[in-house]
Amino acid sequence: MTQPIDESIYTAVTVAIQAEAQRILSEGLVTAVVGYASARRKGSTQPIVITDAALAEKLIFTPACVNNLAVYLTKAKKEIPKTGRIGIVVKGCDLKALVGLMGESQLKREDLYLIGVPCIGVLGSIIQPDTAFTSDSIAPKCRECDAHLPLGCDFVPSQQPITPELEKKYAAEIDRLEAMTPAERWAYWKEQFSKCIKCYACRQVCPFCFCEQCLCDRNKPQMVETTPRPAGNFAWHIVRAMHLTGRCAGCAECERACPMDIPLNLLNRKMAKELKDLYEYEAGFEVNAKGPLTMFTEKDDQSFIK
Amino acid sequence: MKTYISEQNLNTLLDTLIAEGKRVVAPRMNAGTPLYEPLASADELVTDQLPKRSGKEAFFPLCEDIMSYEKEGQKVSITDIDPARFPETVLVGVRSCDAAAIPVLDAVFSWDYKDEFFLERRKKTTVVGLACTMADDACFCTAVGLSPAETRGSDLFLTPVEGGGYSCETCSEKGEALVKSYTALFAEACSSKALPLAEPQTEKIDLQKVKGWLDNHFEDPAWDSIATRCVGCGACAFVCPVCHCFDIVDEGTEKSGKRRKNWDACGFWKFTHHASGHNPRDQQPKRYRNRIMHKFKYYDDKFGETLCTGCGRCIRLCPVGIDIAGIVEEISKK
Amino acid sequence: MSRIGVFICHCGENISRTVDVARVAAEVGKLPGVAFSTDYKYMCSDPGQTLLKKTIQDQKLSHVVVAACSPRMHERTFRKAVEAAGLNPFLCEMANIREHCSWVHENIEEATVKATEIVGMMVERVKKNRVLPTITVPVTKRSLVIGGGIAGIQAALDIADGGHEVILVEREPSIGGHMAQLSETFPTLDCSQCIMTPKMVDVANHPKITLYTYSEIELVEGYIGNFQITIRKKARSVDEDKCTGCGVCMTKCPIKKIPNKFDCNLGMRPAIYVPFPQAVPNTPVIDRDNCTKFKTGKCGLCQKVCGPGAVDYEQEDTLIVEPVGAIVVATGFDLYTIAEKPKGSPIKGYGEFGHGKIPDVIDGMTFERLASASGPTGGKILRPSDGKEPKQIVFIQCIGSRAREKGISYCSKVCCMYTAKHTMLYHHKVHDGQAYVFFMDARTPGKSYDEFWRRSIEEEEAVYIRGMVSRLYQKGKKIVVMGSDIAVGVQVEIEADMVVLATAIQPQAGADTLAQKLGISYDKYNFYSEAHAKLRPVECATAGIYLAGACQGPKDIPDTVSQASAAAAKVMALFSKDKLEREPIVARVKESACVGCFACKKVCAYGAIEEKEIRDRQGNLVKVVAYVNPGVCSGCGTCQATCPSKCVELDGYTDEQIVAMIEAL
Amino acid sequence: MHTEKPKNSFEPKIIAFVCTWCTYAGADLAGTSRMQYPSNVRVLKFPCTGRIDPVFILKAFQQGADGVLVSGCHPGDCHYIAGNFHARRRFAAFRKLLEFIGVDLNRLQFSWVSAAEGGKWVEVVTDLTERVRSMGPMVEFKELAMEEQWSGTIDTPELKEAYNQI
Repeated sequence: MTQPIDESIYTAVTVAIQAEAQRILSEGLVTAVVGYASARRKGSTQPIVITDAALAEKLIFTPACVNNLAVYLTKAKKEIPKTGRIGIVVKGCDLKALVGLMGESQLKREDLYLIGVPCIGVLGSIIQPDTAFTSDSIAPKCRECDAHLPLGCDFVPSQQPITPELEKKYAAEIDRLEAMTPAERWAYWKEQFSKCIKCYACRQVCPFCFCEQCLCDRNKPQMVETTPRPAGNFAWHIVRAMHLTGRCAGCAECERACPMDIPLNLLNRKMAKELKDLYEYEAGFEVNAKGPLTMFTEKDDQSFIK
Repeated sequence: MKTYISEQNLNTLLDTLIAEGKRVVAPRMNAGTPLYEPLASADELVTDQLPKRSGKEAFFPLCEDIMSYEKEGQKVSITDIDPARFPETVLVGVRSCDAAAIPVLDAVFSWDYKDEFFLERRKKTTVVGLACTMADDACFCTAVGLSPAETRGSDLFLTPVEGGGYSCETCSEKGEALVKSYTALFAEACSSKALPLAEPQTEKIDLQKVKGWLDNHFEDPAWDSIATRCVGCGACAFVCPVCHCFDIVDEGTEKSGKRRKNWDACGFWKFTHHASGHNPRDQQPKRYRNRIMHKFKYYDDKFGETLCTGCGRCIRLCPVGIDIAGIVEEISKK
Repeated sequence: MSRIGVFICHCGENISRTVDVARVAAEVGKLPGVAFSTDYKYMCSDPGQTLLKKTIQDQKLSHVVVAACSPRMHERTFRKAVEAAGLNPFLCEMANIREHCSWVHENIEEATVKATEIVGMMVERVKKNRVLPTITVPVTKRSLVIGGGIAGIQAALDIADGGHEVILVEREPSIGGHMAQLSETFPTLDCSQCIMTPKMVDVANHPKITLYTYSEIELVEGYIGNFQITIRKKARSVDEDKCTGCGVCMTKCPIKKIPNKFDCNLGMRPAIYVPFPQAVPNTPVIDRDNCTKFKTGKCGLCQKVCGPGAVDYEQEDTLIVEPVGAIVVATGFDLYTIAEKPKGSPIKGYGEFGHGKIPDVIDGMTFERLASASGPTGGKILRPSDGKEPKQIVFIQCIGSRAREKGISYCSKVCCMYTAKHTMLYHHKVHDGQAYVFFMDARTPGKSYDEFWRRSIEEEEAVYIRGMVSRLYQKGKKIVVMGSDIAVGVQVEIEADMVVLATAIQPQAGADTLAQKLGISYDKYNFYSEAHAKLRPVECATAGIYLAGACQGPKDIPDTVSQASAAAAKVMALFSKDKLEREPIVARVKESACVGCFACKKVCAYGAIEEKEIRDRQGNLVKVVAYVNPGVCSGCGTCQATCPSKCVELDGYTDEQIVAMIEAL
Repeated sequence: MHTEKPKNSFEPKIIAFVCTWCTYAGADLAGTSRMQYPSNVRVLKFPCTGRIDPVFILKAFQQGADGVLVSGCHPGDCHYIAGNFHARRRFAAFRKLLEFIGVDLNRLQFSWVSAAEGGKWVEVVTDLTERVRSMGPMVEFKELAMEEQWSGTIDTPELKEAYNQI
């Protein structure tokens, strides 16, 4: 049954974000603040980079602030000014990405000023941004969120996020797929990947796809077919999921950005679940010197090796 | 000449065409996503949702083979694709914005080089357009001078009428031929009133003014603020009914393989990446600027119209909320 | 297009019996890029190799595939032949159609088809092979030895006697290490100092050895053949060049009651001191923490009495940089601190045995000092508490060792033997005394070792009780030791005057820090890891670094000396050439594509990957990328499989080569 | 001696990715010992299992492999200290991914075969070949390789024929 979700704290959160951005910009603590601003369509938002304290009032936070802004801090997106410390508005899930990026030498904590959002969730899709925020329209990732209050930020508005208990959709969907035969799973993904057009929105919004030269763009050798044919689509999504294994912390931007509605985060969540089972590893909670696939123990499971 | 076809007869028409071995491409649901795809039966037809991709791929496939090669010893042999193998197609339920895109593509693919692949597919396809009865605030066909009842690009144009069924307008010989072949399914005249058409909320944009500004502002600080947020995916270009850039790649092994043509997007970093390593559009705002320039200036310079039909797909599907209608509107006010 | 030559070997009949070699040659002749293909009776024979060389020249071949036996057998042979014909050896590949085909299949049709495919695969691979130049690395023929115990001394002397310069670095004010503390040594009961001190003097006098005592390794840079070592020479407060070692300063120093670590804190020393009389160098050092001059600014007596004017209160730590080509690590061991649980360690301690609380419960090393003629008691066995001779003494073995529940599972190897020795020394010195030993089992493998142990029981009257001590407590002047004799099945209670614990051997404190500086690996106890437990027990996985002595694992003196000499031999083998030649199968980074996530560095077991700054012409930092040191890389390729964008590539096994093979199938 | 196989019976294509120090040497030993095993396997030699990229496995299936074997040194025996430990984690994850995508893991085998285990090599290769033979061809990837997005499809009888042949 659809239930409305109380998003009223976001009004106060917006005010607090504006005030903090205004302060850190005017005090020269940061050279820029990456945040969200409202846009033309009713209820819509856009990522924005503010360098002028007077423009801090443009910043907002609403359920339509879906983007993981961490993507703007990775090397692949070179347009953000790289001089000095940068302020960034982060939800708990976005922060996990930043933590991962720090572990992979892409960011330094001292170069960031983190404005955390007490988050009750965001919309699953902003194709129609003027959508009521309910138990139906909330993003699936928010249903299983364990980071409503981002930890270790420089500033977090004092509002307490109160979130309704919702059924975990990814877990249920993974269970459903795992119960299938391999042939049924293959058929499921074949149908899903048949929609893929290789627009690479999944890659471009992913904070962890920071390679300067994607393996899948290479042609000497062509490791993955670049054309959007069924074979190349499968290979791309398998390689993408593998490269994010042990790194993806579940911001689900790939899935949200996919114009063809392919449930990409399902692959990421499945792999996260496996790594938790195998190595008790969960991404995004602390800056680790090594990830689960760049380290080992002598006692690692090898029951699959005959 | 206006005629009428009931919903049931439309279904019969489509099923008949399918049975005759024609490929009927129309909006259908694929794993929960509305897309123009070949129908297995008329039941699959979906008319109440705008497909997430446009109808352009009926003529300009997402990916197509253009030749194949084989090597033996020191010899290489090449086999061309036979365009006679392209299937006869009826493209049904095409919204005005998607149908109006087809003549725009015609111009490009039959300009200095006649693209035999595009033109052959085009020749073999009959387009059945559909008047649009629903709009959201991303729709802006009226802003670029089109309308929900635009018949341009359609061979036969359907307008939903009160009480069900469609009033049909033949717009070309192909359309006429279609009606004639299956004349029993069409009623002679349509008495019902057309359903109210969609009303996009965007105001008409002065495209000449936009072009005028673009003519003189290749370098402008505005590009940075417009496009810094662009993350460089190809979603906007790939869902666009008129974007038509493509890439050609060879795929296969040392012994044999195919040369393939597939969609490309100016938002990609690789789009203008030279073999030397140099990239003239080295930053995302420069790439996004090209998208606007091509749509509202370069295409106009060459063909005298705008490379945009206001379908609004790129606005809805941009992962970072870039709003081309808003951008152009702002430019028009400069 | 490439001009590939394919040579199919009959191997007598070994291949041709089941593989239709003529058909294989004909089939692969059709492959794109193949300019020549033939079959021949014995490719590895002289005429076979001549055929190969001649065809390369006549046919102007660009690449070669020899289809014959396993490359593990003859790859080198054919690459040499190819090189002789003027091609780069790495443009030659072997297709294994013998071990992997003709010998394992009987059906001629199947074997022929398989052989054709194997050769086809190698043809596609070889097309993607690149010219690889052999890697040469210059070798600095000087070596560093870390640690001046018996292991370091032996290694340093052997290398120096071999004619190469040695830098010997010792943390303490004197070399000698633990062996200098021992009284007598098993199994011959030689006086330890008698056999040790001449070696110490040899080190001091050796023209090829530079000795830095009271010094530590600050920084290690570089790689095999080319290390740069920064050594911190701590301020001694005495000028080594001026000091004559007369010792007047030490006799005049008013502070006299500082427990001497060398004597396990049983004896006392002044604030300016040498740790023991035979110290090398015989130059005192001022213990600044306990010196009145340093604490209050007053005194200065030692400076006044020093004839040569060697005492220098202003002296500071100095950093010395030494280039070396090889490193021997010989940092030795320390005894398990049993009193309490060390911080942050998995080890649990033995608080229940009263060590540190009951003064007459001592460890093995303390007993050595008591028994030593040069020790604090002049070689008399006396109780620390009251200086009386103990008449009943209990030795307890396996304190810490082999006690998984206490955190250490390994055997310390030397305790059984030194406890036996202790019972003998005790019996020699206290004729009316009785020694008891609690032991789990006696481990005495080694030349004359078991005989030695039996002698302690049969001739020296030690009573061995098989079982562990459950409890131990002070009762008046006695220590009550309660345990069980599991051989007889009774409880035992002994009122002892003194208890000696055979505590476990552990690596030196700070072993892990040094390992990190050196880039070598270590186990969970901080013992350094050898490259291979059986076949490379002396080398570290990091090329150019070798191990000697107990820093690698518990060892007695003969084993330590053997390993030290082995390490020296390894160093000298390395120094036997001016340049190190290596197969060029190493990884390379495509810097333009590298984003510096350093996943490669994280998985490299050799520490071959470094961080490298890329700067523009103005000197601004553009990015930090990975750099593979070709001198260190061993060519496993784990980095490439890990790199998400594959911008690190292993030469000889590039993605292009491998994908070409897969696509050939 | 040469038993005739029934015509048209399915001969699976097995690709083995092995390390040079243990498994390749083990396979050599099987050869020098003149052990017999099915001829379906094609061996690709790597310095170490640490070098084996999951993409190669994917590529092998895409290129028509019906079964894939990855084999290297037993834990602790790696010539390069720890390459096989890294590989173990990598493949533990990758096989889970392939399974979730719908690949039957009976087609993908991981083994440790040492240089002394010629017999084990024979056993592993024989078992995998026979298992895959009984499963039939790996049609999934082969179908994919021939399929087009609907818009690029050309109806030719030859292609249909080829597709049906899978």
